[in-house]
Amino acid sequence: MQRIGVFICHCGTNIAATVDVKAVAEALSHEPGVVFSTDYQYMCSESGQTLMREAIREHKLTGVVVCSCSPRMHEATFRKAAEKEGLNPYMVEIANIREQVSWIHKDMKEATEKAVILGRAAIAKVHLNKPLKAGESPVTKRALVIGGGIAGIQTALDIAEAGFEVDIVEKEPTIGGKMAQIDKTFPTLDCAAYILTPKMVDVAQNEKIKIFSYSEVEAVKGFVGNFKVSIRKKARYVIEDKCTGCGLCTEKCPQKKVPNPFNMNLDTRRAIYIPFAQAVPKVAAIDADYCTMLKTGKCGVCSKICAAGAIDYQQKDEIVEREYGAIVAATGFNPLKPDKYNEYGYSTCPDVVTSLELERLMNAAGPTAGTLLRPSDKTHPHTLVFVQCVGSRCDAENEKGKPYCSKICCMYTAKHAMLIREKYPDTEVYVFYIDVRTPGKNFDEFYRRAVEQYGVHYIKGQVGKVVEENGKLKVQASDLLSGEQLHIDADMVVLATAVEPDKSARGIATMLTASMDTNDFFTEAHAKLRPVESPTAGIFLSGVCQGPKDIPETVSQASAAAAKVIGLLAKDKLTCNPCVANSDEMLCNGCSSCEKVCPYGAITYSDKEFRGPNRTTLIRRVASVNEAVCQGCGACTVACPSGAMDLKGFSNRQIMAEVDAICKM
Amino acid sequence: MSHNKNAAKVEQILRSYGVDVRKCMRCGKCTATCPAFDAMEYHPHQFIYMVERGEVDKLAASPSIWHCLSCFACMERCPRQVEPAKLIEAVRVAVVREKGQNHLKPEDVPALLDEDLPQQAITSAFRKYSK
Amino acid sequence: MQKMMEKRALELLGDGTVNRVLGWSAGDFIYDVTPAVFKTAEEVQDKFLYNDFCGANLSKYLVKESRKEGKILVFLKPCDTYSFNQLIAEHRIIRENIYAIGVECFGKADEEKLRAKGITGITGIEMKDGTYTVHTVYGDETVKAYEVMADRCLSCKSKKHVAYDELLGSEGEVVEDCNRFDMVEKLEAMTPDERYEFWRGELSRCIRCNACRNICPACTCEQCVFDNPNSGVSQKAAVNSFEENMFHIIRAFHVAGRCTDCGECSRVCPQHIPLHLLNRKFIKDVNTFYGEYQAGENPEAKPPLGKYEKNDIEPGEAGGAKA
Amino acid sequence: MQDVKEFRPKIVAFCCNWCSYAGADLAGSARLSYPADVKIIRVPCSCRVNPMFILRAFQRGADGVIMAGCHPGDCHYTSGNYFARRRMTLLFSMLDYLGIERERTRVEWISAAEGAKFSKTMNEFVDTITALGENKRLEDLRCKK
Amino acid sequence: MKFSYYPGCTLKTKGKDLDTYARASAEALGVELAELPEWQCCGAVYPMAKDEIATKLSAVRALANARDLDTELVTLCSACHNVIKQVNNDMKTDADIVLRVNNYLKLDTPYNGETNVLHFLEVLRDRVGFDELKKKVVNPLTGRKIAAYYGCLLLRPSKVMAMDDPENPTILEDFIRAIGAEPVIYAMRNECCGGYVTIENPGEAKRRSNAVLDNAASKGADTVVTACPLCLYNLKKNGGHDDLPVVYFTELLAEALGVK
Repeated sequence: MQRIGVFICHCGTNIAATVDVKAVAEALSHEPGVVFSTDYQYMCSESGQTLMREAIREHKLTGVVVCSCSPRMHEATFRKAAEKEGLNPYMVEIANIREQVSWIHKDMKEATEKAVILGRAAIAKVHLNKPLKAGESPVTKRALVIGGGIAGIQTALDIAEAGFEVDIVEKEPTIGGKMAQIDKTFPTLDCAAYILTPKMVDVAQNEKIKIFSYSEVEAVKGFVGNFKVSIRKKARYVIEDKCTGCGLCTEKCPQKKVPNPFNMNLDTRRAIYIPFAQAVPKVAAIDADYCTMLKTGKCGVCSKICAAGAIDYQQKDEIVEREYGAIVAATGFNPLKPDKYNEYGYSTCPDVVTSLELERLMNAAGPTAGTLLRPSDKTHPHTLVFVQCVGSRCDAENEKGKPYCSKICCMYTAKHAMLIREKYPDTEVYVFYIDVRTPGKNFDEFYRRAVEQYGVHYIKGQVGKVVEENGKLKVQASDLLSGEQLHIDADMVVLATAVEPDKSARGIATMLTASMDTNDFFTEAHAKLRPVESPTAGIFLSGVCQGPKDIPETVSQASAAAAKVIGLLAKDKLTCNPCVANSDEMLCNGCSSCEKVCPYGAITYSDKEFRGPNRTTLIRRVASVNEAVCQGCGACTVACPSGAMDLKGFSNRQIMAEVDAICKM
Repeated sequence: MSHNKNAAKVEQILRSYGVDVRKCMRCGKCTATCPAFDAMEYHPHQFIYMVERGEVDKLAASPSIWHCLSCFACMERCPRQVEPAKLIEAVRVAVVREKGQNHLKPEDVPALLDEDLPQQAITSAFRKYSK
Repeated sequence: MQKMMEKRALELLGDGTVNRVLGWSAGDFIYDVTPAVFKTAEEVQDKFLYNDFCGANLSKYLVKESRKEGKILVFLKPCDTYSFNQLIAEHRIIRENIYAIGVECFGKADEEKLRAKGITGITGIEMKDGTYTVHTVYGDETVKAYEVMADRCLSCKSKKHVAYDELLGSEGEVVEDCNRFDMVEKLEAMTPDERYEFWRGELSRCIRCNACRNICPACTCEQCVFDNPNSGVSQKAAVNSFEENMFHIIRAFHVAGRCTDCGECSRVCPQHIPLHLLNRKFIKDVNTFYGEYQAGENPEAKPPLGKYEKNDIEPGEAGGAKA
Repeated sequence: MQDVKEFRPKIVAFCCNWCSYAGADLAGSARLSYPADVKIIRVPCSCRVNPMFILRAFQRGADGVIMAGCHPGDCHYTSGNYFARRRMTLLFSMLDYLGIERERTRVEWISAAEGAKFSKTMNEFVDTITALGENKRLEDLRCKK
Repeated sequence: MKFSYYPGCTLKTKGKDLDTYARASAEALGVELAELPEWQCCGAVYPMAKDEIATKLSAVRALANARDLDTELVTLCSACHNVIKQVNNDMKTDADIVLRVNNYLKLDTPYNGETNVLHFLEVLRDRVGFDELKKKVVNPLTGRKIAAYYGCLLLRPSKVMAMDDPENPTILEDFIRAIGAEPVIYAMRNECCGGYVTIENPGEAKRRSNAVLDNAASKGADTVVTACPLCLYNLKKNGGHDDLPVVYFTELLAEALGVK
C-alpha cells in the first residue's frame, strides 16, 4: 500500500475562490492510502515546495498528489521537488483543479465536488504508479536550419558563433530569401542589399556553416538530440566546387526567354543563371525546363565556354544523410498571388502589380534598373493607387483570403509611397486603407511622415473595381469619411497582398511532426512563454513560418531560436521520457501488430527461449522496445491483443483506475 | 415609434437577412464596388451600420433600397461575407410586407413599357418591389 | 477423398517427409469428429477420417504443433487456409515445419439439422449432386444438402485454397455472391432498440465457457487478457449482463481485421449464440470504410487497423446502421 | 434532504496531452465554461485510448464518453490519431450495432488553440447526453453504489 | 445526351432568339433539350430573404420534375439560371427552407436538391466540350472580335453559381474561340448593366450600360454577346452604341454551326 500525501493549492484566489480547498483536503484525507492531506496558498512557490518536501520526509510518503493548475504548467516543478527529497519523480501526479475546475465553474459546491473527484482519480492512479527511471540519450552537436532567408541566416550565424556546426538547407540556388528581393527597408530606408549581403558572405565564410543550396529536406527520422535527416541535393547541372561564379555562361546561353522569378517574372533570364549578383553560393544553375541541351541534347554552349569545366549535364539528384541534435524551421513566406482578386485586374492588366513586384520595379538591380516604369508601356506613371489588405483580414468562410492581418503591409506601403513621392515629385499617390497599423518603434512616425512630409493621399476606404480603358486604370473606390465614391484615373495600381506561409512548410511540418495552425503557420509551444519552440522537442521556429513578421522582428526571433538551439546543443546528454512502452515477454505473441502502428520503428522482435511444461524449452518470437527511440504515444498498446504491450506512466490499469474513480462519484 | 417596436422590426430584418452584421469590419469595399452608388442616399456599408445601430426606419424610408441593382457584386467582393445585398433585400421585404407600401403598383406598369422590354424586367420588378 | 488423403498421409509418413499428421479422428459417433495428431501409420489407418462432418478448422493446432520437433502434415479445407495464412502473417506458426495439403470442401453437414429432420442413428454420410445420402442404423435417408448444411457453409465466402504445398482436388474459387452480410444488414436496418433487444436475447445466454475463444484461430494469445489477473479486466464466471458485452465486444475488437470469418466461434457455442455476426459486422465495416479486405487472403497485406489513409472516414460520419 | 434530483450525466473525456488537453487548458484560462459533469483523463495521444477504457467507463456507470485528439495530420506522434480514428470508427459502429445509443460516444479533433471549440464541444455533448438520459444498456449494475 | 430544359417566360416571347438558336444548335450538336412538360415562371429574381418561401416554389417544382425524370436541368436565360440554381442550393443546404418548401408542396418524394442544374454554356463546355464543338463548326467566325458580356447573374454569387471565376471568367471567351472568333477581354464584362432598374430609373440604366459598351468598344470589339434577355434589351436600348451590335451567344453559335 502506498503512503500518499495530498496537497491542495489555492493558487491565491484562482482556485480557492471557487473551490472549498479545505473541504477537498478533508475529503481526500479519507481516501485509502492517504496519510497526509493539506492545502496551501501557492504550492508552486518555494515555501509550497518546502511544505511538500517536509511532508514527504516526515510521513515517509511513497506517492504525492498535487491538486493545482494544469500538469502542463507545474508537473515538472513538483516532480523535481519530490526528487530532491529522494522520492521518484514519477510518483507525483497532478489533479488539474484550476483550468478544469475553478476557472470554468462558478458554483462552489459543484466545483468542490468535481475537485474531489479529480483528486480521487489522481490518488487512484498514484496507487498504481511505479518509480520510473529516465534513460539518457546523446546529443548530436550539429543543427539544421531549413530555409536560408534572413531568418535562417541569422539563426545559423548565431549558432555557429557559439561554436556549433550548422547546416542550412535552401531550396533555391542561393540563400537570401525574400529580403534579397526587397529594395529599401522601413523605417530607416536603408538598402536591404547593403545590410543583407554582408551577412550572406559571413555565412559563406563561416567554417561551422555548411550550405546545401538548391536542396530540400526529404525525410526526417529520430527525435530530439538525434535526428537523422535525408537531404535531396537537386541536380543543378553545375559542379559546385568547380564553378567560379564568373557568370560567362549566363551571358552566352542562347536560351534567353526564361521568366526570371527573382524579378517576379517582370523580365527574363537565361536557361543557365545565377539568381543575382550577390548570390551565395555564387554558383550557376541550369533550369532544366528551358535548357535546350537537357531537352534536346543539342547546344552545349555553356559547357564549351566554361573554363572551369563545371558544367555536368549528367548530374543527378543526390541524397545526403546527415545527423542533427536540433532542427530550426525557417521556411518563410510568399505574398499571396492575387489572381482571385481580379476586380483589381491583376490577371489582365500588367500595370496592376503586387507590392513585391513594385520592389523589383524600384530596385536598382531590378528589370528597370531602378527607374519606376509601367510594365505595359515602360512609361513613367503619374498616378499610383495602393490597395491595402488584399487577401488579409478575411472572414474565415472566405475562401479567397486569409483571416489574419499580414502585419507588414501598412509599413511597406508607406515606404513605397514615400520613396515614389521623393523620387518623382510629379506623382500623385493614393493609399486606400481599412486601418493603418503601425505598432513598432518609429513606425507611426514613419507613416506620419509619408502623409505630412510627402503628401501621400491616405483615404479610408477600399477599391471596388479597376477598369483598364485607353491606357488608364479607372479605379472606382470608396472614401468612407467623405461618403463619396471616387473615380481615379490611375497609371498603376499596387496591391498589398497577404503574406502566406511557403507552400513547402506543410510537408516539412509533417516530417518534423511539428504542429501547424489552420493557416499553415507553425504553432509555438506556448504563445507567450515559448514562442520560438515547437511543441515537438528539438524543433525550433524562426521567422515568418511562425506568423507574419517584419525584418527586425524576424531577426530577433531568429536569434532567440538560436539561443534555444545552443542551450540544447550545449548538453552532452538528454534525459529521455521514461513514459515509454514496455513489452511483457511472457504475454507477447510476437504477432507484429504493435510494430505496424509504431511511428518510430522502436519495436523489434527476437526469438527467445521460454520454459515449457515438463522441462521443455519453447522458442517464441517476442517484441522489445528501444526505449531511446520510443516517444510514448501508446499506439502499440492498443494494437496488442494480449495486453503484453503497456505504457509506463499511462498503463492500462492506471487509466482504468482513473476511469473507475471518476465514474464512482 | 416605441423602442420595442423598433427592436422587433430589427429582429425581423435580421431574420430575413440571416447574416451577422457584426462581421462587418467597415472596409467599405461594398460601397466601392456598388454600381448604383450615385443613385443612393445611403450606401451599402451604411446599410449594415444603420441596421447594427437599429436605425431601420431611416433606412426603410430611404429611396436607396429601391436603387440596389441586385447585382451581387458587394456580396461577391466582401472580404467578411457580410452580403450587403441580402440585407437590402431584407429591408425591402420588410417594407413591402407592410400593407400599402408596395413600391410598384400594377396600374403604373403600362406607362413604363415599350415593345422590346422583356417580361423578365416586369416580373422581377414586381417580385422585388411588391408583395 | 478420405482414401486419397489417407494414402498421401501414409506415403509422407513413410518417406519421412513428416513425422506426424494433423487430421480428424472419429469419436464415439461418426458425426462426433475431433481433431487429432497421428504419429504412426497404424494410427492413421485406424482412426483417420474425412467426411462431411469434419468441420473443425485445424490451423490453430499448428501454433503449438509447428514448434515441435519435425515436420507435420496438415489437411486444410479452403476456409482453413485463410486462418492458416493469417497465422503465418502473425508469425504464430512456423511454415517450414508444416506440409499442408489442401482438400476440397463443398460444405459440411450440421448434425443438429439432420436430427431436427428426424434423421438419427447416423453411421455414414455421402454427398452427391447437392444431396446427402445418410446411412443410419434405420436405413438410408436422402436429404437436400442445403437443408441440413451448417449455416456458415451456406454463406461460404470462398472455396479457394489460398495456401498449400499440395492439393487434392481442385484449387477452387472465391464465391462472389455469398450473401454473408445479409443478417448483418438485417440487423443494421432495425431500430437501435430492436438491435439491443436482439443482442440482449442472444448474449444473455452466454455462460462464459470460453469455447468461442478457445476454438478461434485468431485467439492465440499466450494468455488472454480476460484470464490475466494483472490486466485489470479479468473476470470469473458471468454474473451480470455487462460481462458478456464486454467480453464479446473486446474479443471481436481484438480479432477485428484478423478474423477470417471461418465461423468456428458460432459452430462451437453450446448456447448457439451467433457470435460470427459480431465479427462480420467488423468485416463489413472494414470493407465499406477502408476498402475490401479479406484477412488471410494474402499474408503480406497490411491489416486494416495497422494502416490508415489521411482522408479516412470520421467516426461521426461512419453513421453505423441506417434506420 | 433531497427533492427531485435532476439528471446529471457522468461524462468521461479522454484528451491527448498535446492538443486537446492543452485546448482544455486554454478553455480554462479563457474562462469558457462547460458543465462540471465532464471529467478529463489525460492520455499521451488519442491512440492510447483502448476500447477497453471506453467500455470500462460505461460499465462503471458513465453516461457518455468522448475522445479528443489532435486534428488529423497534426498528431504530435505523426500518425497516432489516424490509428485512433480507425479504431473508434469501428468500435462506435459496433456499439451502434449492439443497440447502444450512438450519441453516447463521440470523437472530436481539438487543437491546443481551440479552447472555444473544446468548451463548445463539451457543452454540446453534455446536452446530448442529458437529453438521452442515463446509460442503462452498458452499465454493470453491480458497480452502482 | 438528354437533358430537361427550362426555357423561362422571356424565351417564349421577347427572347425567342435565345431559345430558337439554342435548340437548333443543340440538335446539330446531338444534345437533346427536352422542355419540361409543365413549368412556371421562376420569378426572374432570386428571393434572398431567408424567410421567403412562396417565391421559391416554382423553381422547386421544375427541379423536382427534372429529378423525377432522372435528368439534369438545363437553363439558358441568365436570370432563370440564377434563380433556379440558387433555390436548388437552398434545397441542398438550408434545412429550414427544405422543410417548409416540402411541407408546402407535398410532392410524392420530398425534394432535397438532388437535381444538377446546368447552364447551356456549361453543357457546351463540360458535356459537349469546346474542342468537340470546334470540330462541328462549319462556318467559323474568323476575324470577328467579340466581347463577352457576362453581367451579374451567370457568375454571382460564385460560391453557389460555381460556373467560373467570378472576376476573371473564361467560359464565354473559350466559347468565342471555339466558334472561330477572337474574344475581347475587358474589365466591365462582369459589371452590372443596370437592367433591373430600367423601368424605374432609366437614367441609371443608361449610365451603367453605356460604361459597359464604352469599355468593350475601347478594346476593339465588333460585337457583344450575352446570355441574358434583359441585358440584351438594356445594352441595346440604353448602351448608346449603335455601332456595336448586341446578340445572344446562341445566335453566333447557330451561325457557326450553319443552322441559323
